[in-house]
Amino acid sequence: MILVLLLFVPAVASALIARSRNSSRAALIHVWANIATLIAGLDVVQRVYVTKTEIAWNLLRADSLSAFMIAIITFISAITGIYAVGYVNTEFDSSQFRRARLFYALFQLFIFTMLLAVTTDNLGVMWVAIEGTTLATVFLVNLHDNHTGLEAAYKYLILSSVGIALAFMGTVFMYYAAVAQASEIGLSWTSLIAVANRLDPTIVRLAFVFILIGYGTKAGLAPMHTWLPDAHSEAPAPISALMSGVLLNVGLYALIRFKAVADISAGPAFASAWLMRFGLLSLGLSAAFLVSQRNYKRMLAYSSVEHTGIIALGLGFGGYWGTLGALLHMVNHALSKSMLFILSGSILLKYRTTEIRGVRGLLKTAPWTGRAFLCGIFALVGLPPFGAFISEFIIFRAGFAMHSTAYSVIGISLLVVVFAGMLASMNSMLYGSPAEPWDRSDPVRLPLAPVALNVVLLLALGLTLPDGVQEFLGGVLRIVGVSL
Amino acid sequence: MANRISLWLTVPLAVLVLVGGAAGLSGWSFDVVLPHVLPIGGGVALGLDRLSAFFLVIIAAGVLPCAVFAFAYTRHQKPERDGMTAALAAGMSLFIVSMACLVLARNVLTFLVFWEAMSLASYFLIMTENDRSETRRAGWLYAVMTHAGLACILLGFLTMAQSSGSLSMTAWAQAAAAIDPSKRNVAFVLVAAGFLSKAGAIPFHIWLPRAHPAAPSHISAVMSAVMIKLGVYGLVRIGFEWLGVGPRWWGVLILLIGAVSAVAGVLYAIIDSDLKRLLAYSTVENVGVILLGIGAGLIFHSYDLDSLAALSVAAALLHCLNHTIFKALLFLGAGAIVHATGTRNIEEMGGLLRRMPQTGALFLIGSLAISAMPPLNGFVSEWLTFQALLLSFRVPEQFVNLVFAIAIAALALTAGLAAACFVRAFGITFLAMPRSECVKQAHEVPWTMRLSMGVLAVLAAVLGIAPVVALRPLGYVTAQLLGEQPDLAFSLSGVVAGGSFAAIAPGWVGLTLAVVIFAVWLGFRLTGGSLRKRYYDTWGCGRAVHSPNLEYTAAAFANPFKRVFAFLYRPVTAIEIWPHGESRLFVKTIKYRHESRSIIEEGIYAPLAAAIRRTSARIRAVQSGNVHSYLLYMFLVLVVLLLVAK
Amino acid sequence: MPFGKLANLLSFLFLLMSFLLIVRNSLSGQVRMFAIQSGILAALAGVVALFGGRLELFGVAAVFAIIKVAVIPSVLNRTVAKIGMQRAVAPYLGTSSTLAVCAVLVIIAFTAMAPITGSDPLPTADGIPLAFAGVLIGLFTTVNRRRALTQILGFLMLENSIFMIALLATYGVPLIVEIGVFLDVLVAVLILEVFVYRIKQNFDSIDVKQLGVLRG
Amino acid sequence: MILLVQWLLVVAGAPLLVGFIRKTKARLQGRCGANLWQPYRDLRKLFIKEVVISETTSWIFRFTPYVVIGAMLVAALIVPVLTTAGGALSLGNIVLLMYLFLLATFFLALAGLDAGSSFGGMGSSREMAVAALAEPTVMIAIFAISLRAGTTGLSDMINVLAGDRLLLLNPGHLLAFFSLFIVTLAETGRLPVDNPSTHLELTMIHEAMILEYSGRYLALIEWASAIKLFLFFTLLGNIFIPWGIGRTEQPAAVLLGLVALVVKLAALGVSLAVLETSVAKLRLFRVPALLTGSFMLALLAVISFFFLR
Repeated sequence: MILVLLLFVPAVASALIARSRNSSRAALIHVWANIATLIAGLDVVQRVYVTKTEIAWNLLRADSLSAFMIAIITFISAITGIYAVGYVNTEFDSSQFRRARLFYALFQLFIFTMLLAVTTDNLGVMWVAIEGTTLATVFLVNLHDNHTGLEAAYKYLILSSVGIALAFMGTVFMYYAAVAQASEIGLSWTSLIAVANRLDPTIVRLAFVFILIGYGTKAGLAPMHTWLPDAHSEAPAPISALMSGVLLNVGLYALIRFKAVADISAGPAFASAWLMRFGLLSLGLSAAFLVSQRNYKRMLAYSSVEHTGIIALGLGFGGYWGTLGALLHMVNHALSKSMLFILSGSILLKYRTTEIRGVRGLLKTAPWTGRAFLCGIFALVGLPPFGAFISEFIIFRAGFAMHSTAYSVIGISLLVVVFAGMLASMNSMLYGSPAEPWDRSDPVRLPLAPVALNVVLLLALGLTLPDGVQEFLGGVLRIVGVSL
Repeated sequence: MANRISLWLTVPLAVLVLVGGAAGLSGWSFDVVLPHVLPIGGGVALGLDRLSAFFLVIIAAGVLPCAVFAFAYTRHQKPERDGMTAALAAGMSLFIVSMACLVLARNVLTFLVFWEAMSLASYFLIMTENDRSETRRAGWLYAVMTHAGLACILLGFLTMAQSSGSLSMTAWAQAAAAIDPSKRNVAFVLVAAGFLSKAGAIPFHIWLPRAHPAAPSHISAVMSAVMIKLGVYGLVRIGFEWLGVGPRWWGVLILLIGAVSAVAGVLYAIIDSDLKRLLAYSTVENVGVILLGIGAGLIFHSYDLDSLAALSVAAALLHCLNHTIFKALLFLGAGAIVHATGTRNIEEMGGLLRRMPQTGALFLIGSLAISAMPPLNGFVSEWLTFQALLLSFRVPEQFVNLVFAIAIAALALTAGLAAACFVRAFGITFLAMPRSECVKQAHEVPWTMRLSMGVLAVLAAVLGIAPVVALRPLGYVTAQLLGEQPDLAFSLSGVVAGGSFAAIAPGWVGLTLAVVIFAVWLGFRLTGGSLRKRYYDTWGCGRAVHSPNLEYTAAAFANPFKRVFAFLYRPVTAIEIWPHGESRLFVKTIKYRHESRSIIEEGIYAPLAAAIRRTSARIRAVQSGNVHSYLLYMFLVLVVLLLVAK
Repeated sequence: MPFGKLANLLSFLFLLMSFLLIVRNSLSGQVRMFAIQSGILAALAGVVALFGGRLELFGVAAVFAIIKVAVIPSVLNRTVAKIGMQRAVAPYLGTSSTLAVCAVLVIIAFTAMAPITGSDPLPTADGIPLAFAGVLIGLFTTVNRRRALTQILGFLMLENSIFMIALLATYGVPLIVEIGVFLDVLVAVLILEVFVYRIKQNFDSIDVKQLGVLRG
Repeated sequence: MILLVQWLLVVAGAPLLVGFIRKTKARLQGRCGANLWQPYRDLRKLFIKEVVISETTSWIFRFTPYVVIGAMLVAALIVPVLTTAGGALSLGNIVLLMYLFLLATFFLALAGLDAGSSFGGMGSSREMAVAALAEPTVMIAIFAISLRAGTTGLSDMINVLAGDRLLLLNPGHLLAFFSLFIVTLAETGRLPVDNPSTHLELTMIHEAMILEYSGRYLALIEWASAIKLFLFFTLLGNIFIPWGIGRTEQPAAVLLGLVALVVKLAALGVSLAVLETSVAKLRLFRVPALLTGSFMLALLAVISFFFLR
């Protein structure tokens, strides 16, 4: 039914594109597939929100948390997909048709694996799907097939696969803990939650350690984030937009699922403490890299590590406000980061360099891209009219409420350092007078329109929180086992 | 044409703010909550009471003339910057709206959102002329300092919200007694640091002398005259209302910061030869004077001498209003000069009084007002602040009296130095002969510019002659704030402070001064004494040739101060001599530099920035590019967690 | 021969093989060690299926044997042949210090797995620490070895050990997951093959140290 | 009415005081010296002479003399000279007085700069430096007196102080007197700080500013500086030796006040003359040390009030 349809569309689209003969047909299938996935996704969200229950079909299951993730995935992939068509047409000329076709096919496969990861109830299948996302994006990272692309892709594959293997380790231990209680129990999350209070805490703690390192790698938490800057800066813009905006959230989704179980069996203190420590470490580490960064795509990649750190802090603080802040921050980060990576693609097309020094007077040479980039950076850094300010405010208020003031104080001061670093880069790119022969034209103008939608949504999240959305988020929080 | 219309947007906005302020002062107040916007923080809560109304009047008084000034200022920009004028107008309107709403904000999230909106708007306005690299650096430093200030305020507010359990400030006031003192002290220090960074007090002032010269003149006028006051507004709110009655050391802290800011501000202003930076430093000085009043108020408040507290707060707020008026006048004057001559360096100016008579006269009135000369408004507020400090002997504690003695000495030194600073600023810029070509062709500025300056000059005179116009509403403001009328009795002309402690009739002083001067002038006319006048060269020890480079320059004028206060400037002298080719004895040119260094910048900010850069460079070694080390990190994390996380 | 004893013997043999794999320097030798190790694991799967009464495990054991003993080693050998002669690239730690580290890792494995072995009702519980030692050694190999191919072998050893733990702790995970895991591992190895070959072309040696351009 | 008399006395008597000081100084140096009325003759000569004005000056140069004399005349209205009852206008207190003097110095400095010669500039810069450094001492001295008198209004201050019999024995009071005396020397440009009778370019401070003035403008400025000296001396006399000055407006009290004033001014004039003949002019950058010394005296006066209560 609807879930199957949701997964069916990208899979079939990927197959069709693989066999299509010319790039315009491939692009057409790609765009229509994206729109269809978006419609299906929104329909799932609407059903889950109206009926307040989840939709289940043997392996697949969508409760409000997965509906929340489906909404993010389908929306961001639609936006990026539309832009990708414009990007591919300007990036690859007609001769490189096979590369463009590969791009579209893997793009759809990537969306399929992410949707499978969030809609499946079986933790093993979720692991397989997340490993699938890595495999799907490896060739996309190396699309330009140059030395640095190869290096980034190799590191990305090795590090992610090793990380994910540890996550599977954690899943096995969690399954072992479950089997020890009720012998004939499937590896499904619902059954795990049901039996969670009877699980042996020491084993669950051991399992959560592996889960934290494994899925922490996919989410980009600090010591395991080393693949992220290379992969995101080498991948083509739409792909790094999708990876940074959505794939990291899928990693966090897995962490949230397992944290729910760990909180019930081993008590919330354990998981929260480690999430907070890793979150603060990623915030600190990324601040160091953002202070003086030379490459604007790497700057955006490191800011993804920073925001993952903030979300981990939010989850670590826990309680109603902490988790709500973390969820809101996931949405804000997804919107602003994907928008910024799309714009970085346009900047790359116009200035042909990823060096921050190479880009000057962007507001003059490409006014609309420049202004959108400005809004994006301000949204990313968490300034008021945009949503990130509200979610950060909630998270740090929860930090104070949960008496972990030290973490909040250090976190806020690190955010100031990050603000200083990113503003310096933005200043040198947007302002000043461009190098002499410059023309006033926006590259990839039409597909830039969806970015406006991002800005509007960010402003909406910044200024208001309609009751419908608040109720839906309340449902998500109940799933995670947190109530006001 | 579009940008003409957008400019028209700012004037009605300013008028609206003025009307709101006036209505608020005359007793009208409202409290409105918009639950749908910012629902997380309990909706947007705006409330008008007398203190907010007074600050609305200050905002309007600062913004209205600058909006009028903007008309002529932007018309003469180069045509291709059309987009810039529209952006300037839009930025200005956002700036006005955010400042006005900030003063009305009644809960934490609304306050923070409008605070940051104000900083953003002012950041964009500073960056209008962003083709110069120093503007970009100034804009960056300003944004970072403001954001750091916001972080402090956020931390302070969150501590208060956590200990009082609510996000609305009025709730804090009631719960103030119940909250444990150490939390309240931490909150006060943090939030005060945030507000002091916006007000430009000494330890946090480094953005001010860079941001104001970088912005277009009417924008720096608004920033210097109005935005600074919102830092003061915040201090008054937390000191007297939101955090309840604080311990003694709160007031002493603010008083000492005020004293240091006042003296150091004017000392930096005296040696500066960039006109707009000089005015920016003098803003730091005036903020110091205002903080002296507020510090004294806090100390009296903690001793429950509320009538004296009301007097010092009234003095501080009056100085806020006066500073807005004469600082806006001076900055617009500076803007007119920069507009006419194209340079900001007063060393190259001179003789402008003949070429720009009206601007010169108005700048003179501004200089007199800021040096607190009797007939004008600066004198009244500085005189009141003096009386508030002199009345401190009613405080029983010895240590506090000593602190007040130091504050009085600081204020007196500042008054003297301010007079010297603005003699130098006005004298070197306007008098004697022009020192550069571009100044020779200077011509009077369009009438709209002179009109806006004229309005401010008239306001300065009116408030100087009849201070009761401002003091009566201030009485109600302090009554609402402290529940006590200030220890002031004022009739139309006279003001009596502290019972019979001190009395003054500024109106009569101005009148008698004018009458006496006119009488002496008329005396000469009537007695028919020799009215012969002869014009001849200035006395140059008999030498015939007379050229501008004989004149006293700005650096020379500041030399005595640089010698006396060398401990603050720590000047670095560099002399380079270019001899003629053949022999060392025949000198072609000598270059003499005598630069001063800022203790605060080199002592606090430079090491801090260097430390951040060093640690981040060391941390950056983590991303070494070697995949083995990446795998090693993961391996180590796994092993550590296995051993630790039991 | 009671079930538990047999499982422990096979686990011990598995650990021995991983030690041997670390010592070997020649690529083809390492691939052969890996094939033998996978064979032992397939046998263990068969034993668990037989004694534990899990019939579907036979199928899994068969699939495992086909993939890990036949397909992957042949792919690896094909790549070794294509790469041809290689300058010997010494790993970061010499053989003796590597073995010392592995010993320490075994001790850590035993301490970490103490809660599991303590509470496990199944007879095969004693083998779990050995398997976990395999995990740590696999991870350490990827850290220590400089040649891309050896890194891949380290990763495969890691996968094998995890599969083994699943076998020993819970008699294997549900079928659908097993198949998914095998599929993923297979695709991962294939892609890694492509990369090793591409690295060989670009850098004419598969020493991963040259891949160090992206910094900071 | 009595206010007018006091005012006229100050305006007319000021040049006489200057003449008296010059006469005593000459006598001390063994010279016969010009007679007492010489300053009046100088002023009359200047009023008649033709005014020479430099071309580079603006209207400020011509407006400054009027402002300076105006400020001094208004100041004369505030200071109680013969009796404390006459303050009908109660224009202001001692803080206003100091600011009026600062206003006069402000305009004089501007006029000095206006002529465009290096002497004027040098004079203005040094005058402003000295005035700025003298300000804190004045304020702290006022703070010390107001602590004792409880008010800063001049006439009430004198009334209260007169009531205290042991006033002169009080250390704070004496310290305040000496600090204010040093400030008087600095403000009126007397010897240790600035030499009033020299025209040597490098040493003069006050004279350098008015170098360009001539004719009736110079007369006004000379007259104003004479009034300033007179006012400072009456202040010193009446506040620190508050007896003798009349309390009411009756002619008897006023006459007594006049006698007391003459005695006090004579004493102060002689002490100034003795000081000027015995001490040489301080190097310019030693003057701040002197002023800091006077500031310390004033601060000690304040501390003595609090700690020795």
